Amino acid sequence: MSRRARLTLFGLAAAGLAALLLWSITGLPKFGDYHGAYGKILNKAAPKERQTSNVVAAVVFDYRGFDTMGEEFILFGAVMGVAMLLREPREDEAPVPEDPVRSDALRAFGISFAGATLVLGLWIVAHGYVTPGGGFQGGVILAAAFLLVSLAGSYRPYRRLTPVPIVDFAEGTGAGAYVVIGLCALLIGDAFLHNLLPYGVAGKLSSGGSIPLLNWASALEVTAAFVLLFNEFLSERAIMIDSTRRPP
Amino acid sequence: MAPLQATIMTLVALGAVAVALTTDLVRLVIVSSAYTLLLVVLFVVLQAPDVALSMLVVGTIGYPLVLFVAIRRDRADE
Amino acid sequence: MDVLVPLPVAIPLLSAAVVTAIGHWCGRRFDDLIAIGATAATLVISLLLVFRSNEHELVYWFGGWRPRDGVALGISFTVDPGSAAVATLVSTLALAALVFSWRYFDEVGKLFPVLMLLFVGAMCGFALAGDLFNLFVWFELMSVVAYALTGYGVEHAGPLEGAINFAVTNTVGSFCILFGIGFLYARTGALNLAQIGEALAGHRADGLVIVAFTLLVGGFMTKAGAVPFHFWLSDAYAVAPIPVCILLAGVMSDLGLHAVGRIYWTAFSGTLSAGDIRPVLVGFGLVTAIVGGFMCFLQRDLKRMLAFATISNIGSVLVGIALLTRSGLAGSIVYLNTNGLLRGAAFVAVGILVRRFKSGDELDLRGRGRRAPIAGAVLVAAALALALLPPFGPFLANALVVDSAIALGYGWVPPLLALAAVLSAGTILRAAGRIFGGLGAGEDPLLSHEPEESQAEPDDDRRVSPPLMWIPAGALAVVGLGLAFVPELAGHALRDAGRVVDRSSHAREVLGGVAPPAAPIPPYSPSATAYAYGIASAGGALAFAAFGLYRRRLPISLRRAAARAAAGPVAGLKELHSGVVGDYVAWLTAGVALLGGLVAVVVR
Amino acid sequence: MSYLPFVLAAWIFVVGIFGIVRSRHYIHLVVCLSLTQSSTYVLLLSIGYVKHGGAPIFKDVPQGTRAVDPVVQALTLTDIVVSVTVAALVLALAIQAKKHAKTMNPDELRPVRG
Repeated sequence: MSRRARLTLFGLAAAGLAALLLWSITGLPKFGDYHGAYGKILNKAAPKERQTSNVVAAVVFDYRGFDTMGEEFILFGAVMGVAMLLREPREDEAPVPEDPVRSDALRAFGISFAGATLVLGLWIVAHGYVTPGGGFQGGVILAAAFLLVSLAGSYRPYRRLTPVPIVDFAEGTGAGAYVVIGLCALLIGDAFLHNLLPYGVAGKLSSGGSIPLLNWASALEVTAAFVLLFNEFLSERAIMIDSTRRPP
Repeated sequence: MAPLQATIMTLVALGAVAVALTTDLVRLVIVSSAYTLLLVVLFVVLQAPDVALSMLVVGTIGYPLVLFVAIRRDRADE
Repeated sequence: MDVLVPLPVAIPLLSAAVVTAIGHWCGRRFDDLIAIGATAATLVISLLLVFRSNEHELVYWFGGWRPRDGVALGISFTVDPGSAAVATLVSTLALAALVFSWRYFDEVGKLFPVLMLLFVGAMCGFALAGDLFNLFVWFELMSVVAYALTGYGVEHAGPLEGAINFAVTNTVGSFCILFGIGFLYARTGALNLAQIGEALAGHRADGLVIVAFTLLVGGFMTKAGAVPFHFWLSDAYAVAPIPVCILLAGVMSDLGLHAVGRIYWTAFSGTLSAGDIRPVLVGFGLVTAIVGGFMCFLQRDLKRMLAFATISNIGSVLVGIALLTRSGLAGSIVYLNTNGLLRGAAFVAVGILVRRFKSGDELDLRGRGRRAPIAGAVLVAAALALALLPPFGPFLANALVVDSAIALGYGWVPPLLALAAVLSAGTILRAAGRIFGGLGAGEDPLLSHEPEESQAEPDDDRRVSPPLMWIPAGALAVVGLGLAFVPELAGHALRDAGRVVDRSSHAREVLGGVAPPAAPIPPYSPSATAYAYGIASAGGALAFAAFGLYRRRLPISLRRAAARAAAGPVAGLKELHSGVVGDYVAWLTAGVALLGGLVAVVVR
Repeated sequence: MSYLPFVLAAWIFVVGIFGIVRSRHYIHLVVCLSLTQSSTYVLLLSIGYVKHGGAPIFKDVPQGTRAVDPVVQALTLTDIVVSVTVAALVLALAIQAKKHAKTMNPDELRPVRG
């Protein structure tokens, strides 16, 4: 199909689609007038029943915790997929190149900044079920701390910090732990992913029953997943640097 | 609806067009990061701090890195 | 609550995590063995669930969050024999694929078994899900894994393009699904399908309901590969490694339709009347069946041929669902399961050829297949059954659909279904005749040539033990053919379908825990008309295969006339399957707009 | 005016698909894919918005305060993860396309035909 034909087809189709969407929008409750029962019940019930002040976290890790298990595995599967797609054919597996950093000051700055990021990430994970944040957001920040080491230092220490088997281990453990917590409930005769621990008092870090466990499991998984993801993409970059230095 | 909400939504609408129409890749990364930040503000306005934080970490850490590596790979031969 | 219900998801996912975590330090075959063991366990559990759900549905609430006053707080799985059978099909095909791929993917180490396990868990979750958003989560997991597996052959342009087209179109399809979920949540405040159905029932369908239905069905039809959402499918299935194709073509496509059936009956049947939307969906199904069959005929690359045969089959399954009757749904359940096994068997047979002769091209392989008789037998048997030959499963399924269509006054549907079977199965028979019998001409300019660079099977020069290749092929074919001899198969399917179509008692069972009394198994035997269609289409397929092989022997004047008449449509259809993702997304948009427009016209 | 956020979501959706359809570069295409996905975040969050409602976090406010719907926020969180994963996968495929087929233009990478 020519470009013009494609855009004409799309123009007609998009007009139809837009008309459909606008038609359905007239049937929506007005913005701000939402009265669905599901969210209302949870907003009322979760802080009391689950002793969790962040109701979103209660939904994510408990009421709809099974969705989150799927979500963890989406990330897990995507990272495994990226690792497979970006693999290097054996014969041109080059030694990892040195990408020397320009100054020691920069390196020191980067490393200390990485430390601060690490603390921030841990804090956001830890308080995820009390205030906004949680395993996913904190996990990405933790992975960023590892990334900073690579940007400030060089690719090689990053690689040394994140040897693939260890990160794979963390990744598998994090994702597996989520399922294992679910199965533990099954073993003691409850439903899969049923709460295992005492609820505690809302607003405290010890509150929320199983939520902190699942939260930390997903933080581990997300951190490892993003570290692997960055690792795969950065080794693309390293190969490029290598190939520009030694023209074939 | 509050004027603040209407303003930020209009900006998001314009930002979407800007992203779709930008073809220069480096500029695209910048425009799309700006669009992500607009979304973060919109989510805060819509009382969704968890989502805003998620969008923020993804938009400032995840996307730019993979995009830049892909762009460098694209330009490696030129 | 039955403890087995979460296991078809939990076992494969946990095994994938374990292999990732410790695979590095364990022996070389550890990952393969874990994958095969976990898949076999999933198979056994899914099969147990088929029997356990026989009397009444198994409703499982994750986290123990049972509904309160009819409001679902958590996520449910609803298991009936139909959905458990799909999970069984998933694990059966995956087991065959894993055995076939023993030592096939050593280059990527543990990554391949890990991705396959995730694929299995996701598809089982999708088959059993009773919650709209949970359905979306499993949909995404299986999609993400499938994109990666399709792009396995990263050093060739074909797999890269196929995987990108697959990923982009299916992701756009998933946005449609999300919009549909959002609209329904805004209207009903619910994500549980049964609860949505209760909230919508009895109200006249307005724009929101119609558009939500359109977006959901459009999104799932993208996954299924119904015309005009199908363009990505042939690109992806033609280039994915064979073991992946077994799962993609054997069951993933059908899962999209499984969801369409479930969503209509559980959520929409109380507000959108079957009589209104039946013609629209039947139309989409028939166009898919015929276009798929016709495109199938034009292929010489075996994988691409089977990909179009899959599209044609999908069209037939869609017709069964689209009749929106108990009998049609029962037919689609039988069709989906038997066809899935038989297409899987056909793909393994092609895989044997590709591995032995390093070619998957019908013309290149002419006569060479004599040295692989088992592959030939499997391919011919599968093709004959797919051609609706009595008494095998596809015939039985078609009989259920035919009887239902005639009862509804849709007497024009069965001949078209038979035509689709003739086109697709006849083409497979043509290929089998040429490859294993050395029949027909060695050249055929009408057939599309598959460029070299799209061959992306791993090159392995190691000797593979032959039983590891023909056992999966034979087992899938035997089970696929043998299913028809399960006593009262059609009756069981009818009873199961009857439970699905009874929306209000299903909702009471899910939301209130009130199981309806177990229904007796209705008797069923195919009508004489159905036998006539079955025999006619099997004969037609053989005749069509002969036509494909010996076209050149027809009188020259006839051939010229036919060539003139066919040239336009053939060139047009080939041109439409352009391989450019922008075109495909434009078609997807057009398909959604068309579907929505038609539904709007018939409903309002 | 009270439908503005929903119209905004529909707008982003259509604009994003337009970007995908006319894209000449896979990286641009991936960004447009994520752009289209952002329409679903806007839609979901706008649906669950309650006028004068606070965030569904009851740390420093008494329980029972009017709050927006938490469920759509949980759904959006999953949605964002999906968006990142799909973007990473398609970019990985695009990088390989550049490496082995020397192009990132969808119109040029077309070995698969009819």
